Parts: sequence; structure tokens; C-alpha cells
Amino acid sequence: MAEKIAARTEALTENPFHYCPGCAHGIIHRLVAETIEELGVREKTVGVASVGCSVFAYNYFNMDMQQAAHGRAPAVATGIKRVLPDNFVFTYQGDGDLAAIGTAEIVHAAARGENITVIFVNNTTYGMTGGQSAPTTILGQKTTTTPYGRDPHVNGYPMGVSEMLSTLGGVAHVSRVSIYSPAQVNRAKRAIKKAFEVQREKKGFSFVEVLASCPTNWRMTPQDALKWIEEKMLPIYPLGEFKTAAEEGK
Amino acid sequence: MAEKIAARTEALTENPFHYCPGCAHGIIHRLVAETIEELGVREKTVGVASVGCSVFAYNYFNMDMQQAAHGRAPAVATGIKRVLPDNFVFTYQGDGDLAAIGTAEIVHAAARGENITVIFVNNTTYGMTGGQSAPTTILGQKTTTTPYGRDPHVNGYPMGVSEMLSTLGGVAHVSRVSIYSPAQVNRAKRAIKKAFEVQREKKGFSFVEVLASCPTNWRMTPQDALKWIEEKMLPIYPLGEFKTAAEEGK
Amino acid sequence: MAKVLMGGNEALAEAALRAGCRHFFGYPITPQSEIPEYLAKKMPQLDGVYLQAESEIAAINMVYGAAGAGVRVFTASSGPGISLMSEGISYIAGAELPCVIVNIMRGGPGLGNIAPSQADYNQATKGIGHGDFHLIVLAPNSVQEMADLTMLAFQLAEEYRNPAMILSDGLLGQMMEPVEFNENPPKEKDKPWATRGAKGRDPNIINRLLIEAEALQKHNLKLQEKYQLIKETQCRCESYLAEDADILLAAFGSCSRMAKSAVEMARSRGIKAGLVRPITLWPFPEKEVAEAAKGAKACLVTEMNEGQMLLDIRLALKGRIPIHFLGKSGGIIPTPGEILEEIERIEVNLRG
Amino acid sequence: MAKVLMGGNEALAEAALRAGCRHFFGYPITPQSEIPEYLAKKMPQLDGVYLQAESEIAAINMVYGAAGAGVRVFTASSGPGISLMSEGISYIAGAELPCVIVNIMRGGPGLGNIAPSQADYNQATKGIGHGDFHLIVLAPNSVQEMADLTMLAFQLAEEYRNPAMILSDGLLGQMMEPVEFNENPPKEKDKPWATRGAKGRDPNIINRLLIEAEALQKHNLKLQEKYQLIKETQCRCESYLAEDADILLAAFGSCSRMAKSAVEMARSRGIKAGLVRPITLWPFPEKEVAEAAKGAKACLVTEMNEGQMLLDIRLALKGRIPIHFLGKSGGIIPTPGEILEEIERIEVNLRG
Amino acid sequence: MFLTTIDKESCKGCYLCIPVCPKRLIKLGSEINKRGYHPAIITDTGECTGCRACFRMCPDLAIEIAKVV
Amino acid sequence: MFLTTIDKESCKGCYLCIPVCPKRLIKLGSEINKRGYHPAIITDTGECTGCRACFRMCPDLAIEIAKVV
Amino acid sequence: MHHELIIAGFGGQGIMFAGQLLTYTGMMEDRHVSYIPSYGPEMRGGTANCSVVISEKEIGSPIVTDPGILVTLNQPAFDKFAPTVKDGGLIIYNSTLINGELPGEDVETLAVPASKIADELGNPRITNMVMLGALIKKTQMVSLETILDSLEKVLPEHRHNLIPLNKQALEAGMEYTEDKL
Amino acid sequence: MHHELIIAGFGGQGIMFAGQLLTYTGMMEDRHVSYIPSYGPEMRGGTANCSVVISEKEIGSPIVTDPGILVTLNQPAFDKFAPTVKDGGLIIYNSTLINGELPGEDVETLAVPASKIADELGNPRITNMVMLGALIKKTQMVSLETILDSLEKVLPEHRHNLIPLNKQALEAGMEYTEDKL
Ligand SMILES: Cc1ncc(C[n+]2csc(CCOP(=O)(O)OP(=O)(O)O)c2C)c(N)n1
Ligand SMILES: Cc1ncc(C[n+]2csc(CCOP(=O)(O)OP(=O)(O)O)c2C)c(N)n1
Ligand code: SF4
Ligand code: SF4
Ligand code: SF4
Ligand code: SF4
Ligand code: SF4
Ligand code: SF4
Ligand SMILES: [Mg+2]
Ligand SMILES: [Mg+2]
Repeated sequence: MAEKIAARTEALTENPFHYCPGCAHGIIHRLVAETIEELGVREKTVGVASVGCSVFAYNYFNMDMQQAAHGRAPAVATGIKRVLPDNFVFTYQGDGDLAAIGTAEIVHAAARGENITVIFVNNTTYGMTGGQSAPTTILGQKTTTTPYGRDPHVNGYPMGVSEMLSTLGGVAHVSRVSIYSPAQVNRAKRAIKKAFEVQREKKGFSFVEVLASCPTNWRMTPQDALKWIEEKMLPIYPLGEFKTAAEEGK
Repeated sequence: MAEKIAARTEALTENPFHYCPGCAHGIIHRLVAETIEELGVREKTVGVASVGCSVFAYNYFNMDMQQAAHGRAPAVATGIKRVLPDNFVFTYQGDGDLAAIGTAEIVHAAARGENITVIFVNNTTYGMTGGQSAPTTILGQKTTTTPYGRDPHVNGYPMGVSEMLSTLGGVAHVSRVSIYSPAQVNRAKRAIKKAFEVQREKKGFSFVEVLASCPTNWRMTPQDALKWIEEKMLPIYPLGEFKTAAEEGK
Repeated sequence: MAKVLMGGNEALAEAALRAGCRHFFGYPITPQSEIPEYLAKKMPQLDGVYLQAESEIAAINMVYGAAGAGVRVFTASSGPGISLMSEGISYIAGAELPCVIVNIMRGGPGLGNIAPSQADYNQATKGIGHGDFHLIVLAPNSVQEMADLTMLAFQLAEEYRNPAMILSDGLLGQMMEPVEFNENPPKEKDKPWATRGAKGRDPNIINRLLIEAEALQKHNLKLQEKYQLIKETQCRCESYLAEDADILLAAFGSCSRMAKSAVEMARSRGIKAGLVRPITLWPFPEKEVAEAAKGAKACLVTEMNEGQMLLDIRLALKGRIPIHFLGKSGGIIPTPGEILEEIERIEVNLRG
Repeated sequence: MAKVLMGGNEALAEAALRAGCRHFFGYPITPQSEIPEYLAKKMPQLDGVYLQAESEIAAINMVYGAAGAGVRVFTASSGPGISLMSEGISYIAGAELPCVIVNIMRGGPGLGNIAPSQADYNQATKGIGHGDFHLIVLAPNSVQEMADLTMLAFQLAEEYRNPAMILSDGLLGQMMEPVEFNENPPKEKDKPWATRGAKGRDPNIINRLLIEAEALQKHNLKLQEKYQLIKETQCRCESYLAEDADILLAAFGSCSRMAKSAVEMARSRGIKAGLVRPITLWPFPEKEVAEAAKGAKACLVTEMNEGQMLLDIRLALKGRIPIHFLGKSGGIIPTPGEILEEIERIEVNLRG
Repeated sequence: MFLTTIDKESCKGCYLCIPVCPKRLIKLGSEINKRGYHPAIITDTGECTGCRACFRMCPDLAIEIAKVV
Repeated sequence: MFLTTIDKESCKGCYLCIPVCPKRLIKLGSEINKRGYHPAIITDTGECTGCRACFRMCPDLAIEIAKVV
Repeated sequence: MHHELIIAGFGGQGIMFAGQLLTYTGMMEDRHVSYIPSYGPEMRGGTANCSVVISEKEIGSPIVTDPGILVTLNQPAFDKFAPTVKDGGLIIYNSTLINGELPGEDVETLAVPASKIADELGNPRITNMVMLGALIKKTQMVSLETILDSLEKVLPEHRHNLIPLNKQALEAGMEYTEDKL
Repeated sequence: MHHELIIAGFGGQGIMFAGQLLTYTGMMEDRHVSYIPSYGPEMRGGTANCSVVISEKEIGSPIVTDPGILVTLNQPAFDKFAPTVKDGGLIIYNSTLINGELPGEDVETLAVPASKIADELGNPRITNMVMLGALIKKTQMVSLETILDSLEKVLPEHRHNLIPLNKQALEAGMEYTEDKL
């Protein structure tokens, strides 16, 4: 008799991902979907896909989904959650989407303590549109719009979104994780689960930043891309739990 | 022989302010104008007025001015500064303008380290449109759109803009001051001057939050309004210098 | 129900509540502030949601989310705020979500001023966002219609799964008139497509991305069919003394009130003037306007802008009779006296 | 200068540089990305400013600031991003600031797709923002025109202190053709009104708030006069075999290329077809189109949308001849063969 | 000696200057100015120490202080 | 004992699974699948400890692990 | 019957309340009515006026540009609006505060020392009601009874204690006017 | 002279470069030319093709829907585009990778074992140049000289070392074709 100990979760559809080989989006999709399955809330979850490589997320998550305009997922999620306060609502957003055009929406969903969960995939670039620089692009990093490397005097400094959101009152949970090794994938899963639990307990806004790879636009092998996360991104974007509902004593 | 020791600065026009009696905007205008005069840079300054009660600021500041769309003053100022890197550029914005609709623009001007000075007048409400709640409205405060008082479960938590911006890399100077007493007015002046000096030295983004009164919409006498700042706002919005270029060692 | 004396904005807000709408997302702007302020008071008492968004962009996207979750929902703003909603409105129309958007117009362009205006006609009826889509646009001309057309807007929005706009202005928003609320507000439609959790069914998806050109064209053709149906069945128009009019005035919204007074003044001077008033601005009642103009020798379009509905009138009348225009802008309202003068000038020309 | 083979987007960007433009603010979006990517490479070498803004809203407001400070400046985007710029564009037009805005159109509404489309015609020419204003809208149909009209756009923008838009699409943006750059790009105008520091003069103010209705109306009338002048002097239009055409095709931008091929195919089959192509979409060359249609018995409008320029053609032709329409949308491009079929159908009707 | 004056037409009668004067030299006025406000008035400028507290608080720049030498 | 399988058609040949297997059971494949990728292959599933490291890293859910009891 | 009025004065003189009350009363008497507030360009305070139309027939333009009746409570408002009154029209003015000299036109005037009367009744804030009393006495536009009924509807419950005072003021205005008729 | 071509294959086979080089060469020979790239809907990789028009007269539609000439480097591209070729048209295909069976239409075909030839020259990445050589030999569309001149312009300086190899490939394609003419 064989018992599956690792297999596709029911919270994902059968559609194969359109992502490039080795793209972190696939791993993160799985973690979110498994969490939802494990919490047994697939049938009361509404997900919000954003605009970025994960724009088609609605094809993969096996649950009700809305596709939001670029950057506006937190506002769309707010609209849904205010209608359905007892359902689960999450957004899945890239760094262009969340940290650039959608800055006002994420900051205010956080400040309002909107009881939603946000999965923030930070791959330091605009994957979908061909690798332009993002607010999270690190100094010196070459992208199609910083062909000579990101220069702080021209393009400013990489943005620590987790650090920034942690200063806001309505925020119940913020953590930064990554997926560059099986152990980190495990930790990422735990963080995502915790975020959804915070939502279940109606403690307010929960946020997980995942340091992710974009091998295609980084022009690296998937392997090297993971190494790059560990070596280049970690010093700028330290992992950890920045805030938790427990600490807040809410 | 009489020597004037306190009089209208040349950096203000002769136009009388349209502000309500006792409105803090008048005091803050004076401080900004005096600073510009004292630094001797009136003729190379371009100010950006925002949308709020101070929308007519271009009638008062005796220098080149642009009037920006609601919330977008930091973007307009960026446009100007990138054209005129050796001029002085400042924005003058209310809390509705800067902390609500203009969140993305202020955060990114800050993250880019745009070498401009931002004067942020936090009066916890939308003065111009008749006293609606703002992101900075304090808990329990009654406004025309929180008629039962601001409830964190519905409207979220007051936003500490200075705290939030201080987390960003490009930020050279952040301080929070007030104008509820002559001593505080003095301190506010010093902070504003420091911010402009940071700009002069091209150290990056400088930001002064001024806790201000809106007697009309708070439905208080100008006196009581100042007392309210001291008693109600200070506990939530502590005064101080949150970040300075010196510390940053830039 | 007895009549009550109410301001236009309050009547609109109250009508929305009576239509069962319990969700409002908006951002303050003059001259529509009475709407959110009214709702901020009432919604909590009705267990409804009044949420002040961080911007108009957030507001329209909250509307998208809430409409997608299957409730009656609306937002209100004015010129600059409506412009900011453009992208979101294009999404809502593309995703076929029902909702109501209120524009209490003010003077433009830019920040303009807060005086009443009709300068956003073109935007509302033709080019508010990118892509091929249309809003249903309703233009009240009284406090009563602020209420009635709001209820109608919810009904049409749901019937056609299309955003509907109330295009009004600060004059109608602030003025008070007696109003009687329709006691049979439109029933809410079933929304099996709404995203409320995929319990015992396949997932619902609210989306306006169709990466394959063929699929997107197919969707667009479906929208066009819907628009055609709306055009055929939902044109609304009113006329006043048009049958025998030599000079036909055309005006919408608050401006039509001044035009009506001018028609009366003209009639009392023996000039056969009449009025046609489009109530739906999209679909534009082209046939009805042409019909009203059948016997006319000249047309006078009057608007609180620089000539926007003028274009639709030109299309409707196909060059058959001369079309004159009297426009005021920036918040100026044409007075009945001014309109009368123009009528008289035209009359002299017609005779001479 | 020798011809070079370039993609349309690159040619546009290079033309802007050669026109002396040293300031670009934009936000990435397909299918215009080659423009910012080209500029990101070139601007630093020219001591110019390429700045990737945090959003299209920020970008257009940076353009406002930079234009107010008196430099040649431009931005580029596509459908959704252009919608987000609506408010800013209304401000720029109201404040009479010269700048160039590029829309490389894609399929809509909503997120739509990234295939070439002409679905933003109405938005560009009629209702892009609140208030009474107009953009100057230029529609290239070749890589050469991507370059030439960009230079012209800067010139017209400065001449009239009005924003000018290049309305193009992904097809023209991505295709390569030989291009020869104008060696005499338009001279930059003096801008005494610019805010560059009030040294030895009274302060300059860039502003679009006029709280008094009278003042705003006066400003609006001034704008209208300007628009009238532009209409009278700047209509641009091209026609091909129109003089003796029985069936006149009307098309703009990339679609006019397919239409031209169809005209040739029709002629080779003995059908007298011709083509009129508006180059300025606003001001719309109404007279020129009417003139081109003088001898025609029928008109066929073909667009990559559901019928938008159609309305302006209807206005221009005033119901004189039947107007047919062939539209494709969502990124589909009508082939010359399809257009020919439609021409043949019309021809049969005309004969029958 | 300091000469402190309040410009009647600029003053909006907010009275923020009154409590801050260490010498209590400023009072409510009863006159009405053109804009309908009751301007504050200085009682005895001879006592003025030139401390500028009143000037600092005045939102409408109605106060001028001169040092008489 | 654990049975680990890689679905040939789901695999995109990113090879993230290879270095993480403590037993080095996964290898580059040479076959081409329908989408043009060279799927990874399992060499000796009998050695598999069921640690799931490979599963965790696989972005395309190409790996399934079963415990055979 | 068709009345087009402007009521004008300073913000704070109860202009808007008087206009709304009159409009409400017209509605109670089954007339067509409309009311439009208008504030000056000042941030707060400043001048205030409203247009009221009360008519037997449907109302076209609700904006009154050449009023048949002007009710004015202070001098700036008088100066601004008196010249706009229709030939054959009526101006009722608060003679305590207004020097009602007209550039000699075909307009009837009624001077009511309303502020004084209000002061005598012990409350300057009911000047508006004194003027309203004068208006209805002079024009018979609506009846006192309906105004009193309307007051009950228009005033929120917790202000109903003010009704007797308002009634007194209305009656005082009517009485004063009776003598002048 | 008016040529409408489609060049099609996988991403990575140098389809776009071949198209651009041909277009550039056409321009150098004073023809009217246009080139349009087209990628499949895949995120990255997948199929790629381009439309090239080279003509004596001005070019109307730059999009080629029924090509006179199809140059195709792999089977899926062949299967997709072969049926669209005009009657009387020409298909040149990479016979190393393509089984060039046609549903019996009025189209001329030229099979070139381009991948094999390229491999023999030591670099599979010049398959595209072999095909281009075959094309110009067969159609005389442009001359080898101009292509070689164009190569110098189109390749960035630091790639000029590749010119001899490209030339070899072009010539090999021409030679192979000469035998088949
Ligand atoms: C309003 C608007 N602006 C721009 C775009 C173009 N766009 C699509 S995805 C994207 C960036 C995506 O980057 P990110 O959010 O980091 O996601 P990733 O692809 O990296 O996962 C942009 C700018 C758009 N669709 N809409
Ligand atoms: C896009 C847009 N939305 C809304 C408004 C309306 N509006 C004008 S001022 C203002 C708020 C002003 O508040 P704040 O910035 O705090 O300034 P204050 O008046 O309090 O000084 C708003 C919402 C506008 N002009 N434009
Ligand atoms: S472009 Fe980058 S982020 Fe997008 S699918 Fe490919 S690897 Fe992933
Ligand atoms: S409303 Fe408030 S902020 Fe505005 S001028 Fe008056 S007191 Fe000042
Ligand atoms: S300067 Fe000082 S002492 Fe003099 S009046 Fe002002 S507050 Fe009083
Ligand atoms: S602070 Fe200024 S405005 Fe206020 S009362 Fe004193 S002098 Fe007058
Ligand atoms: S489960 Fe562990 S041991 Fe087994 S194949 Fe995967 S990584 Fe290797
Ligand atoms: S990680 Fe998954 S997709 Fe990548 S090579 Fe291994 S099995 Fe294939
Ligand atoms: Mg990204
Ligand atoms: Mg404020």
C-alpha cells in the first residue's frame, strides 16, 4: 500500500504553471495553496491576483479569485473582505505591483488593519514586462532600465517594505522569508500559515514578504538565482518576523 | 530710530491669508518663508502647493510656485528638481494630501532620496473639504465622516508618517514639531531650517511634520485647538528628530 | 409615502440606501461631500459599510472587489476624482460588474473650481477609459430624479452587468426640492457569478485579462451586443412643447431647467420654442431627439460646458437644420434670460 | 543623413532625443517598453534624465513639474497607464504646459492584452479627462512617422502650449522600417513663464485652479480660442487614390496600412477604391475627409476597435453617403484580404 | 524700548497672541474691522520686552515689533 | 520505503531538485518532453528517505512522493 | 402664484434656515418649491444667500437671478442684491442694520427693524424669524400655521424648545408689518 | 519586385536576426522594407516568427498573412505556416528537422539540410545563415555582397569576429542550393 506523503494539493487546479523554469512563483503558489488546504478554508477563500508574472494566478488557485488592476489588489481585497468579513481573503503581489504603483493601497490596507493576508513576492524586478528595475532592485543591480546598475543618486535606495509596514498601527503580522533552500521553504510555509491564522483570529493585517528569484530576467540559472538571493539579497533584506499579533497583545 | 525686529518677510507676498482665524497654516507659512529668506535663496526656490486649505499657497509665497494635483506634489517637485538640480524645491502638503491620496508619491520621493524638502501639515483632518477624517485622525475623534468617532475596527489606526518614512534609505532628515506655543514655534522654525540646509548640502530627502490646528473643523477656539494638540496629539505623535543626515553619515 | 424636502446629494444617498445598497467606498471631494457624510451617519445604523478610501483609485477598486463579491455598491466623486477612476472603471466595465458611479460635476479642467458644471459629458459618454466600453449614463435634472435615477441606475447596472453613472452637478447636489421615494426599489438580481467562496461549485473568477486576441475580440463583441441591446431598449428622453416648436432647445441635467424656463418665456412672447432633454446620455436617444426635431427649423443646444452634447445632437440631426450653441463654463450657469436672448436672435434670423 | 533600420518605439525615442528632449519620466508597460529601455541607455550619456517613476500617475505629474520648469519632456505608456494619467493630463492641459504623451495602444478594456489595438481613439480625442480640453493627437502609420510626428508633437506642444499625444500601437512600436531623422528638429521656444526661480522678475505660477467661475470661464474661452486656431491650421490628412474613388476607405494609424493594401487589391480587380487617412486625430480633419469623399458613393471605415473614429467620419460626411464599418478588436488586425472582401460586398450593393 | 503694533485690518481676532505675552500687554478689541473681525489691541507698548512671543503665534502677520534706539 | 516520481511532462528541467537531495538520487535527464524541456530523472528511488527536500524545491509540482507500507 | 425670492445676509444670521423653513412650508401647502444655498468664496463665514421658488406650477430654473422678492438682513447683501430685484418687485430689509436707499427704481420696500425687534424679544438669533413674519404678512405667501407646523418638522427634536420663541418672533414680524400695510 | 516572407522557427534559432539582416540588406539595396517580429504567447521561449516585406514600391500592410515565401526552421513552424503560403509560392525548409510533406498544393519547395550543414561547419547557431544563403540563391532577392556589408552594420563591433563564420554559412547555403536549381 502506498500513501502519498507529498503531492499536489487540492487547492491548486491541474493547470500547469506558465512560469519560466525554476521561477520561485511556482514554489510560493504551492505554499499558499497548501496552507489554505490545511486550514480547511478553500471553500471560503477569495484570492486576489495582481498584475505581474502571477497575473494568471486565478488559473492555478482552485478557489474563487479576482484579478485586480496593477497595484490595486489590497483595495480590491478590502472591497471583498468588507462584504464577506467571515471569509478568507488574500492577495498575491509582486514587488512592482505592491512596492511601486500599489504603495498607497498596501500602506492603507495595513494602516486600516484590514483583516486580510498579503503574500508579497520580492524578486527585485518587473518580471512580466521584461526585467525593468523595481523599488526593491538592489544597488548596482543591472536591469533593462538600469543598464549601468542601480545608482542610488539617480534611482534611490532599495525599499524595505516589511520594515516600513511594521511601523503601522493596524498591522498584526509581518515576516520576511525566502525559498532558496528546502529549510527556507519550510520556514516560508510556516510564516504563510501564521499569517492566515492571524486572519482567522481577526487580528488584523498580515503580511509575508518572500524573497524570490527571477532566473530569466536575472539572466542566471535557477540554481545561481537562489544563490544570488542568499548572497546578495539577504544582507539588504534580512529575514525574520518583524511584528506579530502576539507581541501586539491584541 | 526704530529698527524692526519682527515683521513680514519678503519671501511672503502682501496678500492676506484666506485661512480661518487662528489657523496654523499662517504660522507655518511664515516659518517656511522666513527660512527661505534667511538662507537667501528666494530667487532660486520653486515651491509646490498641494490641494488642501493651502492650495492658494502660490498667492502667498513670493517666489516661483507650481500648484500640484491632490497628493502629487512630491512627483511634481521631483520633476522640477530633476530639471533644476541646483535650485531649491519644496512641497507644502496637508495630511489628506500627503498621507492619504499621495502616499505612493511621498514614499517614493523619500525612497529615491529626492533632494527636496517637504513640509507636512498634520491637522488630523481634511480642512478644505469640510472636516472629513484623515489617515492621521486620532482614535475617537469625531469628523464629518466619522460622526461617531474614529473606530479602529472600521477606520484603522492613525498613521505615523514620520515614523514610516524614517525607515526608508533615501531619507536624510525627518522631524516632527508643532506650533502650540512660542517655544514650539521656535523649534519648528529650526527644524524647517535644518531641512532646507540638508537640501542645500544635497544630502537627500528632508521632511518636517508639523502638528497643526484646524479650529474650524475641530469646532474649537484657536486657543483650545492648540491645547488639543498638546494634550491629544502629542501622545500619539511624539515630537522629535527621527533621522538626520548627520547620523546617516552621508 | 409623504414628500420630504431634501438636498439632491442627500436624496441620492438615501435612494441608494432604499435600493438596498449597503456598501459605499469613496474619497471626499466638493461638491459631493454630502453623499459620504450622509452615508457615514446612516450606514453604521444599517449594519452597512461606509469606508473612506485613501484615494479615488482605491475607492473604485474597492467597488470592483465588492461588486465582484456580489453586492450592490456605489461610489461618488467629482471631476478630478472621476478621472483617477478611469482605469478602474475600464476594468469594471470589462469584467462586467454592476455598480453605480456618481459624478457631481464641477468646473474644469484641472483642479478647476467647485461651481456647478457639465464639463465631463464627453468623458462620461465617450472616453472615460481605455478600450472599447460604455457606461450607462443617467442625467437627473431635479432632486426627485437624483433619487429616482439612482434606483434606476442600480437596476440597469444589474440587468446588464455594466457600471452605470449618475452624471449630475453641484447645483443639483446642493439644491433642495421635495422628493418622494419610490417604495418599490428594484429587486436585487441573483449573482451566481459572484466570488463568495467556491462552496460546492467550481471557482468563480472575476477578471479582465484575455491574453489571446481571439478571446478578447470575442469578449468585446459580446460587450458590443449588450451595448446594442441597451441602445435599443434603454434610451430615455423627455420633451416639452416640442411638437409644434420652430426652435428646439436641447439641454440635459440642471441646464435643462434654465432652458425650460427660457422656453416658457419665449412662448409667452409668441415664439414657438420647445425643449428636448436626453435623460440617458449613453445610450444617447438619437432617434427621440431626431423625432422631437422633426418640425423644427433650428436647434439651440445649451450646456454648462464648451459644447459637448452638441456633437451627439449634430449626429442625431444629421445636418438637417442649423444648430446653434450657447455654452457657459467654469461654473457659470446660463440664465433663462440669456437663453431667451439667444432664442430671439435665432428667431430673427429664421424670419429674416 | 543615411537611413537606418529601427523599431518604431526606438525610432520614436531617438527622435525625441534628437528634438533635444532630455527628460523622460515613465513607468514600464508592454508594448512600449522599448522606449524607456532605449532612453535608460541613452539619457545618462547625454546628461539627460531618465527616471522610472513609481507609477504612471507619478510619471505624468513629474512631467507636469518638469514642463512647468521649462524643458522638453515626455512620457510614454499604454491603455491602462494612460487612463491613470487622466487627471494629470487634465491639469497639464488646463495649465497650458507643453509636453508629449505617447500611447502605444494595446487591447482593452481593463487589463485586456498586449496585442496591437486602436481602442483608445475615443479616449485620446474626446474624453480623456474631466473638463473642457483637448489634446493634439497625432497618429503615425510608419516607423518614419513615429519619428517625424514625435518631432512635430514637440513643436506643436510648444507652439500652442498644449499637451500633444502620439497615438500609436504595438504593431508600429515593434515593427522595423528604414527611418531617416529630420536634421532640423524644431527649435525650442522661449518659455518666460517657466518656474526656474524668480530672479529679477515677478514670480511665475503654474496653476490650474480658478476658484471664481468668471475667471475660470474666461480661461476656458481662451482655451477654446486656441483650440479653434489649432483646428483651422493644424489638420493633417493624407489621401490615396481618393479623387475618383467610388468606395472611400477611412483608416488611421497602422490600420491604414492594411487599408492601403486593400485599396490596391481592389483597384487591381477594377474596383475604384481610395483611402483617406487622418494624421491628426484631434483636430480631426473634417473638411479634408469630406473633400476626399466628394465623389464617393460609399465609405468604409476600418479600425482596430469597435467603431470609434467612425463617429467623426459620420460627423464629417453628414449622412451624405452610406458608411460601412469593419472593425477588429482585442488585438486582432484586419487583413487586407478581409478589407477587400468588405469592399467587394459594398461594390456589389452599389451596383445592385 | 520696543514698539509693538497690531495691524487692525490684518488681524482676524484669533487671540493666540494674548495668553503668550509675558507682560499681558494684549487684549481683546471691540472695534470691528472691514472683514468683520474684532482685532486684538496692545495696551501699553512701553512695557513690551520685545520677546516676540506674540509675533510667533500670530498666524496672520498682523504684529510688527520695532526696537526704538 | 519511499516511491518518488517525477512527472515527465510537468518538469521544466530547472534542476532545483538535484543539489538538495541528500542522497543525490536525482539527475539531469536527456529526453525531451512535449514542451521542449529535459526532465530530471530519479536514479534509485529505493534509496529515497522521503525527506521531501526535492518536493519542496520543485516549482512545478512535478514530484510526488509516496510511502510504501 | 409664482414667487422667486432671494434671502441674503451674513453667514450666522440664519439665512439658510429661514430659506429652508419657507421652502418646507411651501411644500406643506402643496406648492412646487425649490431652494438653493449659495456661499461666498470665503473659506468660512462671509456672505450667504439662498434662492427660494414657491409656485403653483412646476419650477423651471431654481436659480433666482432677478428676484420678485428680496429679503435682506445686512447692508452688503442689500447693496449686492437690491439692484437685481424685478421691476414691480418687493424688498424687505432689516432696517436696524440697513440703510435702505434705492437708486429710485420701481420697487416696493418694506423696512423692518428686525434686529431691534429680536433684541427686544431677548435673542438676536431670531432676527431671521422676524423677517419671515414680515414676509408672510406682506405677501400671504404661506400661512403662519403651516410655518409653525413646519418648524416642528424642520427643527430636530432637541431644539423643539425653541419653537415658542420662534413663534413669538414670527408674530412680532407680522404685527409690525400689519401696521405698515 | 515585391516579396512577402515569413521566417519561422523556435526562439533561439536566430529567426529574428535572419529577418532583420534580410530587411537591412533590402534597405541597403534601396528597396522598401519592413520587418515585424511576432512571439508566441509563452512567457519565455516557444515559437517565434517574423514578417519581412521587400519591395520596389511603398509597402502597405507590413504584416504578412499569406506569404509568397516561407522560410521555416522547425516542424511546428512548418506545420503552422505552410498552409498559408500563396499559390505559386515557395517554401524553403530545414530538412534536417522538418518532414516537408505538403497537402499537395501549388507551392514550390526547397529542402535544405541546414542544421546538418551548420553542424558540419562546426556551429549549429548558424543554421539561420545557411537558410538565408539558400533563400538568396533561390530568389536573387538581394546579393551576397550586400548581406555581408549589412552584417558589418547589424552586428555590434564586438561580434565582428563572427562575420567569417556567417559568411561561410551563407555561402554553404548558396552552394547547396545552386546544385538544386
Ligand atoms: C497600470 C499599469 N501599468 C503598468 C502595467 C504593466 N505591468 C504589468 S506587470 C508589471 C510589473 C510586474 O512586476 P512585479 O509586480 O514585480 O511582478 P513579477 O512579474 O516580477 O512577478 C507592469 C509594470 C500594467 N499592466 N498596468
Ligand atoms: C483628486 C482629488 N480628490 C479629492 C479632492 C478634494 N480635496 C480637496 S482638499 C482635500 C483634502 C485636504 O486635506 P489636507 O490635505 O489635510 O489639507 P488641509 O485642508 O487639512 O490643510 C480633498 C480631499 C481633490 N481636489 N482632488
Ligand atoms: S520572468 Fe521571472 S518572475 Fe516571471 S515567470 Fe519568468 S522567472 Fe518567474
Ligand atoms: S478649515 Fe481648518 S485648516 Fe482650513 S483654513 Fe480653516 S482652520 Fe485652517
Ligand atoms: S513682544 Fe513679547 S512682551 Fe512685547 S507684546 Fe509681544 S509678547 Fe508681549
Ligand atoms: S494673533 Fe494676530 S491675528 Fe490673532 S488676534 Fe493676535 S494679532 Fe490678531
Ligand atoms: S524525498 Fe529526499 S531523498 Fe527522496 S528523492 Fe527527494 S530529496 Fe532525495
Ligand atoms: S525541480 Fe521540478 S521542475 Fe525542476 S527539474 Fe526538478 S522535477 Fe523538474
Ligand atoms: Mg517582481
Ligand atoms: Mg489636513
